[in-house]
Amino acid sequence: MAKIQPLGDAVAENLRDGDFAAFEGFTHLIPHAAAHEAIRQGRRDLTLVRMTPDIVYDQMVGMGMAKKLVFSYVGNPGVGLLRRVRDAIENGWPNSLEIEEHSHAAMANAYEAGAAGQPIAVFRGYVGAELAEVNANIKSVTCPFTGEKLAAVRSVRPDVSFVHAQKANKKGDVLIEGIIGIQKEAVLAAGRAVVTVEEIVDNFDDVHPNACVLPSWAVTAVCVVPGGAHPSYTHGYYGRDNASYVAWDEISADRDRFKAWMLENVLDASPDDYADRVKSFRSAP
Amino acid sequence: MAKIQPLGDAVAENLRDGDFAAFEGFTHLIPHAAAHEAIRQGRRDLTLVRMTPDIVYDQMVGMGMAKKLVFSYVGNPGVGLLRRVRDAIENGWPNSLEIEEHSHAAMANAYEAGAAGQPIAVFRGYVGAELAEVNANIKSVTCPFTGEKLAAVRSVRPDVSFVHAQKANKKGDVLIEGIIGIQKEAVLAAGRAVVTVEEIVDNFDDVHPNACVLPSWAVTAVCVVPGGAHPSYTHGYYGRDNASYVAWDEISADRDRFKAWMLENVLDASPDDYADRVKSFRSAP
Amino acid sequence: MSGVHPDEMMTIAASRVLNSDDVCFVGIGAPSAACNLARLTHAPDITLIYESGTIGTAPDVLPLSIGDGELCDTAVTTVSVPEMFRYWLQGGRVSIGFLGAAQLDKFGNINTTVIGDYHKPKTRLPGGGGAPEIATSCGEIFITMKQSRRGLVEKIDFVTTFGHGVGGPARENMGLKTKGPTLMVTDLAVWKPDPETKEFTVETLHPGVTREAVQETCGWPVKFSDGLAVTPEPTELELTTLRDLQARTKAAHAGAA
Amino acid sequence: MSGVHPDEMMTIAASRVLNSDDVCFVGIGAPSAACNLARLTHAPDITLIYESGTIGTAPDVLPLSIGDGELCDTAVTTVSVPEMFRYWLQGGRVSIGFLGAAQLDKFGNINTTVIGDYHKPKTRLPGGGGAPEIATSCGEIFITMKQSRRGLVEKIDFVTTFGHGVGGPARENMGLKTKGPTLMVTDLAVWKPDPETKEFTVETLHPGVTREAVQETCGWPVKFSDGLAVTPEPTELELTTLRDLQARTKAAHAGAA
Repeated sequence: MAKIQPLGDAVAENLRDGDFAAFEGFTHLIPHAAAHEAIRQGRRDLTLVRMTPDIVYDQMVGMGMAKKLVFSYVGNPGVGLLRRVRDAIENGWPNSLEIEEHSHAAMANAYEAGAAGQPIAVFRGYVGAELAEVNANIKSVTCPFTGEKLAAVRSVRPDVSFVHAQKANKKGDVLIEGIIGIQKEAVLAAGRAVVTVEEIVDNFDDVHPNACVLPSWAVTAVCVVPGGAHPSYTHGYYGRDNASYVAWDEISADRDRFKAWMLENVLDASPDDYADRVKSFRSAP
Repeated sequence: MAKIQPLGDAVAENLRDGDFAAFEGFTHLIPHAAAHEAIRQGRRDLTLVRMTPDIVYDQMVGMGMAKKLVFSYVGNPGVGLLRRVRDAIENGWPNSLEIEEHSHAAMANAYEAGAAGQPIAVFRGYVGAELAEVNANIKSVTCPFTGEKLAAVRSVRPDVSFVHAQKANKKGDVLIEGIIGIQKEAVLAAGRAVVTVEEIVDNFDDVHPNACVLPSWAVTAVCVVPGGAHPSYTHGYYGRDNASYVAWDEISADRDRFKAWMLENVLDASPDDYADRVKSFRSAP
Repeated sequence: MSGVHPDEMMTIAASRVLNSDDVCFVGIGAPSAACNLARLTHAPDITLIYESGTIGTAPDVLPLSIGDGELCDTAVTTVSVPEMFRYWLQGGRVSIGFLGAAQLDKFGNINTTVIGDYHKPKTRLPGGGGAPEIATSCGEIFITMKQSRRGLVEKIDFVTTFGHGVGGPARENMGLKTKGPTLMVTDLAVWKPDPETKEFTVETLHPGVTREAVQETCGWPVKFSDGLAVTPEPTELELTTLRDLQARTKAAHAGAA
Repeated sequence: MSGVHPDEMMTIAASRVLNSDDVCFVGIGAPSAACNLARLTHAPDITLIYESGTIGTAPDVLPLSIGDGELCDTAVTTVSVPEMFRYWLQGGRVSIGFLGAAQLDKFGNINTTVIGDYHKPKTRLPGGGGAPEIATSCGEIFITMKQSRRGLVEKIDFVTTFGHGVGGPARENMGLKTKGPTLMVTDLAVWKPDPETKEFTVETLHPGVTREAVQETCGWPVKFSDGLAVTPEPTELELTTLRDLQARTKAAHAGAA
């Protein structure tokens, strides 16, 4: 059963130096508060996986927490490149960063296979794509019926996954709605799963029977962090702070400015600060 | 875009002699009316696929429409064996019936792979199970990372699939709720898909964003047949006619009694008859 | 306790091995009755999963099929069948798989496929359904079935579902990490596999049942545990709860609501 | 028409090739603007799919990311990302994939991965995202990008996304059944691959654009169609609709609602 506990405790109990860790979210529901807590706790040598690492991964990489990045699209969506990730890859600042790069289809299939307890995902993919030549973790199998060559990638099975969701009930069951992305797979593929939520409600009696619900026993910890996705968003609670994404481009352009921003907004902040940050983006009730 | 048309036309246009055809439904939403229409139209030499062929497949087999059955559980759920299927397999009446038998996990994976456009499904399965020795369509591939032997089965890609669903909107988008089973995969894996529905509504404005909706352009035909799942059921519309499932055991025990029942209840019936059959099982509005 | 039917004793004894922390993949029939009885008595928070995709169900009556409407109405969530088999079963999220059997051997290998030859069957049975991968993916397997010489046999006609194979370390040798059958509850006794040989061994006899009665309804020479004991009598609560459940179920399945 | 910016001409020309029957997998940026302009003008029933899982969206403003909330609010349905890639993209349900590019060669092969060496990049770009399998799974591929000598190059630094490879029957030789790039719309011209060689060839020049302007902004010797024509001017409706859309978008993304 999920332990309902403060975010600081959940991160301390579930994220260890050297872990293979996912902080997933596909534009929607990105677990910024959880990642910031991990930054405050100073975890190191992480292998970070995400389909679409964006500014919160830029922050973790810039803070020197990552030794490796596994991804399929690394950018600030709709804005541009990630300057801290670039600095790490191109210049080794603050440390060199190993990368393992895939396509979205491969990563989606690999998370799916991880949730399904399988060692690999097999699919028609990477045809003619040069990634297959530079990533030794892209292999192939031969269809035993037709002889067709199919792509094979290892399933993604993180030590721990962090996701943000709309809400939990008192038992610790978790509800995710809207752009559900790869949230369910990230949780089910992982050894441990920490979910930040906007609120805890009494029950899910009014929830659609086929809604995306993670039963309490499939989750390790649930933490209430209102606004915990900011500047990403939570469908039904608050909208995306697009201006913050745009502003990041300039903040991250300079190492010192980046460090100052992290000190003020992350290191000196706490999980209680997110509710305020989303105030002006709240949906009409 | 889905053609909204009478069931007789949809079956005539989409089901041909010799087809590889699915009439799917996992206890819930079994497309009895569509299968009965296929019986009335006298299609022959079908290869029928379904995870859980139950009494409507017993009827089709007993009427001599099938040359082959692909399945993972063939029975009258909670009641017993299928007597017409047994008669075909054990005694060749009314014709011999080839079978291709799998486990549920294999069939579920194979439909999923079919919907995903893949030639095979690869998974950990059939370990120690003798089916792998009697079914030449169960093969294996070797994991190129670990050397583990994994089961491989051909994906299921029917020429045509028939499913029942709650409702469509005027554009022909289809909504499925409750035990959604393998309905979506059966439709997406197939070359053509015919969906019977309880009703057509103006729009789906009040539908949950993550509900199981098949867009009109993924469906070939939509036919309004109220009660079209009877004696199976439609969540939110009417309950399962358990007594009919129990009664089938006796009806199907005798070849002549079976034929008489089929004449009266199927051959001499029409799609308009199903609404009456579910009258006493209707949910409170 | 007088007036307890062997079927009732079987269901009650099976229900006792379950608890609120279990996540249980439920087969229809006797397993379903035992799991729901556990939920209605000592294991209110047990998670019951039916292969139709219903997770965490709490039906008021026993389902006739694995996909009855009430399973969905009372579930925590209902997922597609591919998701059920991929994420929840193969994903290793289920602690206990609860299976019945048509034929079973002393190592817990199960046949639900055919009596006779596969290609020329004397009796064509329903087949494996979910069982082949339930048996390998769930943490452990409980089996419940009525004893008979046709059911408990020296050699099953077809290995639908792998138990302990030829016994001993057969499962590990196949690369399986799960425990396989760890318990069998029949209408006469509770059996557990021998820790070494994996042969099913009688641990307790249900009240009033003799060793001879167990042997007479079993096709192999039965081994009895050194510490053979008697299964505790059904409690009043167990019996009443089971009978109420069965009565509600019978009424609900008799015809139209 | 005076006062039409080349970017506007590009978006408008790209929008014209789409119609209401199309099922279109939309990349962010210029493709998104073109697809939504088509929807708001001559193709009201076009199905737009974003890789975030939103199927059949109709946003009032252009999304900044592929997962903005409005895409879900206005979608026919929103599915998980694995389902999006498995059932909808790999399943062959998408007729048109609409891609942008950082670098592109004359056979429509695309680089969005690195400038320079992969292992020692001069500039690390975002990577392929969905593009590698969009390019092979969709019925055909439309490309839209602004012309420059850095963008349209003789040899791309990395083949992120396969177009027509070395040209000719390269796709068939790889076992691909889909058409690959069939159209490119730039800020200066509309290009189509030569039926034989598959080399992109200029079909129409946007109003006021010269052959020389196209050649100056392209890194390979440009081929022009024998029937070279002029792209029709934007209509009033096209231009007004696009400008209104861009204005709404700008206001929405500027900050808090």
